[in-house]
Amino acid sequence: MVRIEFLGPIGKGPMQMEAKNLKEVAKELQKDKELRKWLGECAVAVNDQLVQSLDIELKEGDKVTLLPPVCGG
Amino acid sequence: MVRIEFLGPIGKGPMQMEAKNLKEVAKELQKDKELRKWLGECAVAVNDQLVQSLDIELKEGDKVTLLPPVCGG
Amino acid sequence: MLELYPGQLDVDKIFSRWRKWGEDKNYGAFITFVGTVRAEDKIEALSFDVYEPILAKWFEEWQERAQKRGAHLMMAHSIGNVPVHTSSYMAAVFSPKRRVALELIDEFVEDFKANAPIWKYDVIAGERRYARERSQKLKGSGLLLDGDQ
Amino acid sequence: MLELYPGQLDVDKIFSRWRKWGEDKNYGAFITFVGTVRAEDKIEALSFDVYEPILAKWFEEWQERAQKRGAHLMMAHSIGNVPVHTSSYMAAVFSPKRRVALELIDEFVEDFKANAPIWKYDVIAGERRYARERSQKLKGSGLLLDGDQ
Repeated sequence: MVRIEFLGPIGKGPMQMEAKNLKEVAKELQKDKELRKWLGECAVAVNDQLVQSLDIELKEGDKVTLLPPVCGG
Repeated sequence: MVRIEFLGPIGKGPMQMEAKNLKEVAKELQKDKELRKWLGECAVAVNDQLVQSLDIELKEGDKVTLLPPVCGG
Repeated sequence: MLELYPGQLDVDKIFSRWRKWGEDKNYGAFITFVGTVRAEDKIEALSFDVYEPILAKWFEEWQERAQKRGAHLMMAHSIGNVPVHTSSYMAAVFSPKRRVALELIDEFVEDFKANAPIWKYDVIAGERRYARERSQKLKGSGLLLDGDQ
Repeated sequence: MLELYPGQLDVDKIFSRWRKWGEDKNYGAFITFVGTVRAEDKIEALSFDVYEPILAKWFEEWQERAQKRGAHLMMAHSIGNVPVHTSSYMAAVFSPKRRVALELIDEFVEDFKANAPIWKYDVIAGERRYARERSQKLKGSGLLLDGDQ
């Protein structure tokens, strides 16, 4: 199981899912219509490291985080 | 009479002299050997306005100021 | 050092503490940036969500970059509501000489705006609205929809 | 506003007063630069002469430039001796947005270094020595020796 967290304005509690890599996470999240509109503008972190590719293996207990557009200050 | 002021490290009290323009002031100050070494690196203000030319008429009571190299802060 | 506070920053207190920290370290230049909530479009406050784990990593990378140039960074940010005319963000650079300090404060504040994992909301009539149009996508955004081409 | 003080600056107090001045004016960015005397080459203090009439004009011209960009400047400087690890110079910019503030603080501090009519001395063993090698000639220097070609 991996844990998916949705930050800031997405306003959605964390999910658990079975996924061997980020591609599987993407496929699963795309099924959720509400979420789909966020996917196009969210960056992704695996275990708090931002990633630039879906080609990333996941293991039990990994955390995948979705980060919508930011504006600090 | 015009008044000549020497700022900062020149360490010289003000002078009064008769001068119709800055050229005459320059000629007079160049006679002072101690001062001569400062003249090459000093900027000049007439009535607290920095000037870029000796071609400036002076009138009674005008103030000519010599400003050596600066370093604030 | 990275500091997070609930609500508005006590700017004078943070400034004074940072300044004292640097006092005996022989830095010649100390620059601070203070960001204050402007009154516009009927907002009564801004509100912030902060994701600390990634913010802390981002800050540590900047701290290492600063140290290579002989400098040191400080930052403070608010979490939650920050009323109009009070401050939500402070950044500071200490460095031996002024050029490094002047360049770093600019680079650091700009990169903060583009990359710090913080979300901003306008608070209007007590309601929190995501400031989407002022927000910037992080690098790699869209990955989960488009894949990586 | 231009402020001159005998001896070292009370940095926290000046910062706090400036910040309060800007508090209700809807500036979004407030940047301060603090210059502190570094311990080097056995100096115990720096010492400063200031020629206020020309400094005030120089500052007023900068204030007008800042106002055209919607910004406001503050500056404080010491006269006389300022011990090592205490501060002799503060500058500040207020502006609605950060870009103008970040650019102005850089331009203002650099121009200050090149053009403010202030003379610096190292104080070593109680003696004041003109910091000639760190000083810069003002525009038009040498006029009285060379004339204007």
